[in-house]
Amino acid sequence: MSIYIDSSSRVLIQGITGRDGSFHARQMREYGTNVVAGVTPGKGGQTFDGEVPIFDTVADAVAQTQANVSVIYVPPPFAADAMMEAAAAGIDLIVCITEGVPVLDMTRVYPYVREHGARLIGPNCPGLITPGESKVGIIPGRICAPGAVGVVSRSGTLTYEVVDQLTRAGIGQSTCVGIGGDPINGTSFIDVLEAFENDPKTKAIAMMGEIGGTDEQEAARFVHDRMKKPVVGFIAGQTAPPGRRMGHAGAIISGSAGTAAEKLEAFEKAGMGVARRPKDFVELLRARL
Amino acid sequence: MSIYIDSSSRVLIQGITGRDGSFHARQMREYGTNVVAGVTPGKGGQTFDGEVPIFDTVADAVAQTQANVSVIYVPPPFAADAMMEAAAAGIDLIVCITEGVPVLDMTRVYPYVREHGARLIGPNCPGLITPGESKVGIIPGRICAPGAVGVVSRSGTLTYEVVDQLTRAGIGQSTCVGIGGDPINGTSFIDVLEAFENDPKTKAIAMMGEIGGTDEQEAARFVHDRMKKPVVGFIAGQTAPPGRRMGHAGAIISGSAGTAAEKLEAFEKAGMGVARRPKDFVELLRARL
Amino acid sequence: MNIHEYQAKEILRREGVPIPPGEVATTPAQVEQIARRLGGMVVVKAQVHAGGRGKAGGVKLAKTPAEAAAVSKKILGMQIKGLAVEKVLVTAAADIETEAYVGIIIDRASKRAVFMVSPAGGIDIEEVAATDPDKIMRQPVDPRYGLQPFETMRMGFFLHRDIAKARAAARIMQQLYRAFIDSGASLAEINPLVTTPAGEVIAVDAKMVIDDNELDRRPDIAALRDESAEETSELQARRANLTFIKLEGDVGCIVNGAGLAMATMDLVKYYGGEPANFLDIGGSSSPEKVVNALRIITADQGVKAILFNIFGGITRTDDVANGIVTATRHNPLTVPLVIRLTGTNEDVALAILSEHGFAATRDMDEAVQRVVALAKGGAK
Amino acid sequence: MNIHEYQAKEILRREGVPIPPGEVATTPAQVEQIARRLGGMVVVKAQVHAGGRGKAGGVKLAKTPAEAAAVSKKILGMQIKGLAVEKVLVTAAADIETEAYVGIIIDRASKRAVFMVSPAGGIDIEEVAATDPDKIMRQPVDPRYGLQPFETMRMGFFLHRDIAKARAAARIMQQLYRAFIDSGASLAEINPLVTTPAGEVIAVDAKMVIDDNELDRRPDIAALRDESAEETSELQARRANLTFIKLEGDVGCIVNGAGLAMATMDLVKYYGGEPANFLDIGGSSSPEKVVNALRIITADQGVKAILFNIFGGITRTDDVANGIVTATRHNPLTVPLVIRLTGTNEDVALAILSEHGFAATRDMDEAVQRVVALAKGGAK
Repeated sequence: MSIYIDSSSRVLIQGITGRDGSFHARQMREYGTNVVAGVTPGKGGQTFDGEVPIFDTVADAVAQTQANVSVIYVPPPFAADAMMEAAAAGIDLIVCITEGVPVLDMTRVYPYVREHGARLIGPNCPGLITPGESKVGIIPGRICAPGAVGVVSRSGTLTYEVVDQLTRAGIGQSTCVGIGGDPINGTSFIDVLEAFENDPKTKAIAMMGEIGGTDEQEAARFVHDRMKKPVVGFIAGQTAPPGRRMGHAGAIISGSAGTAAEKLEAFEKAGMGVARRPKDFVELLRARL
Repeated sequence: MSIYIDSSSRVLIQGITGRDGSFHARQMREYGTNVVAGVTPGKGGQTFDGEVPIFDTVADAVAQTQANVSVIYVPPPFAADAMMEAAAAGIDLIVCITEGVPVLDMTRVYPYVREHGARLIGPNCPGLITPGESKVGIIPGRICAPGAVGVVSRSGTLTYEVVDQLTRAGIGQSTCVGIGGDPINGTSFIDVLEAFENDPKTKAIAMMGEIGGTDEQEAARFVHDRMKKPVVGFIAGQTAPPGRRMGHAGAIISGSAGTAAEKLEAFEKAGMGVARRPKDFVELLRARL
Repeated sequence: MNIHEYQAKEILRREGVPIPPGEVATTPAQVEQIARRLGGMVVVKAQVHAGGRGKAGGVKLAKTPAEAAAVSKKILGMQIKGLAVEKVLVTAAADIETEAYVGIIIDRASKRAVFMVSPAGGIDIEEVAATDPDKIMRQPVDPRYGLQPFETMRMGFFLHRDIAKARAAARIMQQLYRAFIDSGASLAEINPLVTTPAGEVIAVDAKMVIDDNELDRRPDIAALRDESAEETSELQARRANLTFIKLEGDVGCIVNGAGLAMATMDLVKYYGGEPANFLDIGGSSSPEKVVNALRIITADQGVKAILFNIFGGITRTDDVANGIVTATRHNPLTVPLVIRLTGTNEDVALAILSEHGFAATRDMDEAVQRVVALAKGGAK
Repeated sequence: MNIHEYQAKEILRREGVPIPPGEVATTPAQVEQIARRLGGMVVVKAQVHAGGRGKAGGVKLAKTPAEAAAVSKKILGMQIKGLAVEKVLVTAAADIETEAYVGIIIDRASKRAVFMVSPAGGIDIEEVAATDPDKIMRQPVDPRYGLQPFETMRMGFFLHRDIAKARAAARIMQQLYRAFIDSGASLAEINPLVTTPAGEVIAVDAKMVIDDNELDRRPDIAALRDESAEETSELQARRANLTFIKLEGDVGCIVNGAGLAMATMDLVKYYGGEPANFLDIGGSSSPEKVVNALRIITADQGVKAILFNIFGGITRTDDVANGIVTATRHNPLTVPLVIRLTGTNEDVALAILSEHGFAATRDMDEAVQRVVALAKGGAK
């Protein structure tokens, strides 16, 4: 078991013939991901690397290959449309790697995807990986190992750092999910925590948050109220200067300034393990497995 | 019992100080409808006829008076906004009398009202009445009498004609609902039939349809598949010239030309009583009560 | 409200849809000038609010300006489905490689605007629907999100395998949708949407129908109404705020409410008569409306008897009675009149009528049976 | 991206928001001319990307053109929160009866644009939120339906009991929302929205922040960027496609990825050091980016030691190694350098570095501890 993806996932790549799309298509296939189709409008009928059929539209690809997961590598101006196309075509899990999607686009994509019953991860995220089974996105496969720790994070390279340290310490992962750091994204910490709680293979969870917003505080409440499995949390940005991004209006709306101190306090209140340094995850998780 | 409205309904009138709104507000109050509030922006704080408080917004009116039904008498350009305002304020039943609402407005109002959990009747409808309890809209109260026949109709004066004949023949009504004749309206025949089926007081139903669209055919299927109570149907427009309104593209989309013959055939197939003339309702219903 | 092909094309052109150049003319001389300006082959097309113009001979190709003038002489003044042709559109003839159909309508069932597209354009789309339904793709548009690029690309690929043509068609669909929304239309179609041997995608014919309820807030669109293209009695009725449709029978009907009006016509037929019209005087009554209604009905030489059927809810029956008295005072009727009225203020109404020598009944069936007999020349 | 008050006002004016006349000046002489043209009392307002201009003395009233020139002499060249004032807006002073606040931002929690309005405007809105939360009304906007008239009227009535003023405020909210959407903003506010004794409703100050991700598709908005108003090193970083924020510490940090960059700064602090900056070289690496990053960091005189922390996923660590070699070849570093890299192509990278005499480690904690010691003057 694992969450969201496993060896049975049938993966479609939107933008498979682009620079990033083709590079990561190969990486995913090398890792063993079941890549069943690609989409590039105008290249329908061709194949990628002689093996993966390419379609003009996601609807065509789903009809022909029963793809149920789509990963998106298209430039920012087209990313919103790509996510909506995937949702409309009946894709269950949409993973948008694209960085730089306008936030106003996301205000429309988010409800659209939900209304179509799909789960969106990202945008501006590294994707996810179930070690040894399937990798969807750009997380380097070699730093991961199968195991019992669920990993969820708002950032990319910080996730790699932690996962790498876990793997080197002999602690494998059930699934690693990068939810992305944009103001509006499809999947929240709570969504992933709930999935890990229900996943028999996952025994403990590593969660990497950041300053800004209140997602981590809400996640901490969820951990406290609804979870039995242990969670260890980390917040990046304790030394970051305040108010550079959203200013104060954002803080008023969310009822919080989103500081690291506030988030760490929420973690402690919720009875979570608190990693002060990335390397602390190793011992804190080992003690909880 | 009855459907949608009864003596406990707390009725708000949007546009209460307008020409039509004020006239029908008085008619409703005379009939005994519990009119608890009116809305006219800019007249908040005043009262109507010295007794009904007026508010600037529906939200204010609901907060102060717990109105749960709203009836709308505002000019067509403002009707869509009025319906959405009522839905957003938490009104359960919205009755829009206004005629001439652009259909593109209705494509947006319809999902909005549903998402807010409200029921919309109309627009371009005479409203509804539960004889002896509450009247919301413009159906003349004196032609109705309490009883066991549920009445549902797409047209106004034709409904009055039938109800009047029923009442004169000693056949009373549980509730009479005019759903309106516009291409997009909030409540369909099926919605009302289902409500009558579940209403203990209703023993038989009179249904008046018109040419155009496929609502009556779908209603006939519903009667056949899901209803135990007898339904008598009528279709106005058997002699109307075909294709004057929607042209043929509409027919292709709906999979039907929406002729009277087609609809009457659907009624017969569904085992419904078929009134060839308005007066036929009297005997057909008497036989089924 | 119907608008002409040339008006629909002008709206689409403003949105950026590629359309062959063309101009409107009302005389053969103008047609010749326009054809000369355009150069090359032209098409002369009757501008009337009726389908089947081609089959009726209202669309002709011409190789020279002189030929264009000659064909327009036949077309101008021609009658198509009872409507006189008073204008023609003269437009450059397109080189046609393929013809597709692209249309949008409001669908009652899904309560949305729905696109229909087909690679089998040019001919009647309902024929395609009947004989080859797989050649039609339907794409509903979610009114909350609007038309999405991926939706237009799917339709574009349904029409054309080639990416450039698919993109061009998709762009035109977006423009057509914008025209549809911004004009308050209930129907907008391009048929055919043509590809040329040079690879262009262009709209060769266009049709739009406007939702009458949109006209108040869109004066620019309302100004497109061509009253010369309407049937005279229907135009008079519209100006008097009446809904009127002329039919072929001999029993004139004046009713309040569309449903009751249709039911009245049906009852005329049920009792063996033939209704001469549909006429709805609407909800709010006034004596003036009744006067206008009677004027329109009596102008029809085919009408042999007239029926009023009024159920007074909001309509005050005394208003109707006063209207009847006023209208007949100066222009006495030459055909028999049957009056049925009941409801609001019926006692006052009946008193007014009987004072002026009119009989009236409260029963609809009785009234209809009587007017049918009168139209057939039965006893007064 | 921040834009200036005068630019935000220009956008709002185009949408129809009533705004007092005004012009921008860079010299006292221009200020005097503008004040003369405007006539009457004027306000001279510093145009900088910093809040609290008023408290800092950057906003002054002047009764005469001469006085306007005099106050502008003090404002132009003034420093507000580290930014030099190079432009002032000279605008007609408004007669103020009431001051309200109207703002829109993107709310992460509800994933929508949300209006905030308050009749207690003019002052800091967060102060109102803290002391008098009932004086703030929030109105989320459903992105699928857009801002509805009834929503603006509710907010209008929250600000003003009077229907005319409520309507005027509602209209301005609709215009502000359109400006917000059409500019790709993440924040748009009018503070104060003023009523005058004459009953007008006007926007006396305006602020907009644009979502950087919108700039590619909105060249007109992108053109509003005022590079003279940016901190020099941050401007250089942006031009080199780096994300850089200057801080007060002495440990320069060059990291790939925002999360890891923040975690690295935190670790510097954890081990007793003070980060001199946030610098993210982003996902796709190139030697050139590294060269630019080093140039920006070394320009900061406060930096006493530099740390590279690279986790190679998409970033190729050999690209980074090559960048370090290139950058230091012609401009040898005057401060110690600690390199941590691991991941994609790390063996190649380590070989390149050791060939050129650079040591490197794979361990993040070890690297951070070392750089902190070096910055404190510890052993090299």
